[in-house]
Amino acid sequence: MAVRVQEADFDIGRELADLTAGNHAIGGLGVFVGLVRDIAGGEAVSAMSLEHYPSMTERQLAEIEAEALARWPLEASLIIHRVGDLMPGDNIVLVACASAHRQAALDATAFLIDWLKTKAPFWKREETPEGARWVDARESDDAAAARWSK
Amino acid sequence: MAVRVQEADFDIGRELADLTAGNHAIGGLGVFVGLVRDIAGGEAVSAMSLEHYPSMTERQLAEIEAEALARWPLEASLIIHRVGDLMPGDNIVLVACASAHRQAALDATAFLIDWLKTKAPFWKREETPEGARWVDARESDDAAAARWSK
Amino acid sequence: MKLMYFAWVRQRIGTASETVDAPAEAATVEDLVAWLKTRGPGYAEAFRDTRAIRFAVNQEYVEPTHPVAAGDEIAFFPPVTGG
Amino acid sequence: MKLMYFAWVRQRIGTASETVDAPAEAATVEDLVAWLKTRGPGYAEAFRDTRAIRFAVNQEYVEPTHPVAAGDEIAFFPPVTGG
Repeated sequence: MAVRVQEADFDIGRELADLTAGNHAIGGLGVFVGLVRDIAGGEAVSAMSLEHYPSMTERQLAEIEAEALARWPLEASLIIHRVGDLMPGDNIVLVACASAHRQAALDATAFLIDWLKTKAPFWKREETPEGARWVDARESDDAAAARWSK
Repeated sequence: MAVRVQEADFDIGRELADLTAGNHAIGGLGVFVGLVRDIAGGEAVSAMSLEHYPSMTERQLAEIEAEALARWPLEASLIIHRVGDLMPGDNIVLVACASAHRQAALDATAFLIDWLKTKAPFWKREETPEGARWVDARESDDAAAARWSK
Repeated sequence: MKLMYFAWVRQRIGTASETVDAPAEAATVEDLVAWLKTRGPGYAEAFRDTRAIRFAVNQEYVEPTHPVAAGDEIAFFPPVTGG
Repeated sequence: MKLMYFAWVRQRIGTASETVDAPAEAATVEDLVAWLKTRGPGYAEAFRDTRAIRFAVNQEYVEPTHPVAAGDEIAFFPPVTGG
């Protein structure tokens, strides 16, 4: 179980191999990778920068991961979130959950990314032809996260 | 959009990199990897072999993929399924769907693996201390696939 | 018609595929199964409980009442367990 | 107490963090905001619509009515947009 925030890119194949290595109880691995798009809200995006609140990020991500572990029988999980300057096509975030069963792996992955989108203190700023702008939070993200509250 | 059935292992990092390379409209990538467990139904599994019906596999996987493309706005998708002799910890299947939006990527990935489990003509045989046995189909897989019929 | 058998259906019958000239009465998948069961103990054992078997004609899933014809590729197998 | 500002809140105020001695009346997050708004036009602009702002005390999300005390780390930021 690990949470990392870093400026450097991550090697998806290496991270997933490390996550599952040697654990033959794993039957399914769910993964989500978020990438920088070159268009958002109808406008071209030439670059993105990601700011965060380090001490709170660590705490929130650890809480979110603990919640996932309490809900699903996970063998392993990983969250990596990048900060700093990114370009279209760059990786932003990696979420991975491994379990004996595929449904747990897939559901926990969806849960982690939904909560990360609404709770983890990261802020995106996009460079567009109109200038730089802070990305607005989306109501659809709140709705997605609310699915898991019951 | 690609479907492959092969004996050889696949390099997850390489496959995902190839899938998203150069397409900056992709904002989210959903992935599922199925692996061979060393225990099933309470019994130790020392090896697995996977048999399939090649001409029907190809047709079923292509139909399933076309259905996913009709339901979600995908930028790219990939299914790789291994056949032949496998050991615990080995990769069995890779499903990946890329979209502008994460929900489409995650839902399409779950859809593909659910349908693959119930429609694609593969059969698993496990080696256990009690001898070899064909894996029984699980009702939970039918239930999972039925979620998508509406 | 070409018949194909997979997994334990193949093992019980003892062959992976064969080309047969089925009698004219074998007009549907279930008729064909009834005829196959008369061909030997392996067939009888394989088709003992047809609820445990799935059928495909020309690579598409079909019901037992589906018609079959010369030239068809007809497959018999247990519920799939891939993924 | 230590105050931290992020994203456009930070930009409007013009600083990322500061340590302040708030008056005794600033007993809750919303009281603290009211006092901060008096400190200059950047603060007034940043806190013009507090519905657009989220609050954390000691790294946990809180409501505007949450108490604050000397020694707390209090953060002000727009709704998060990571992932």
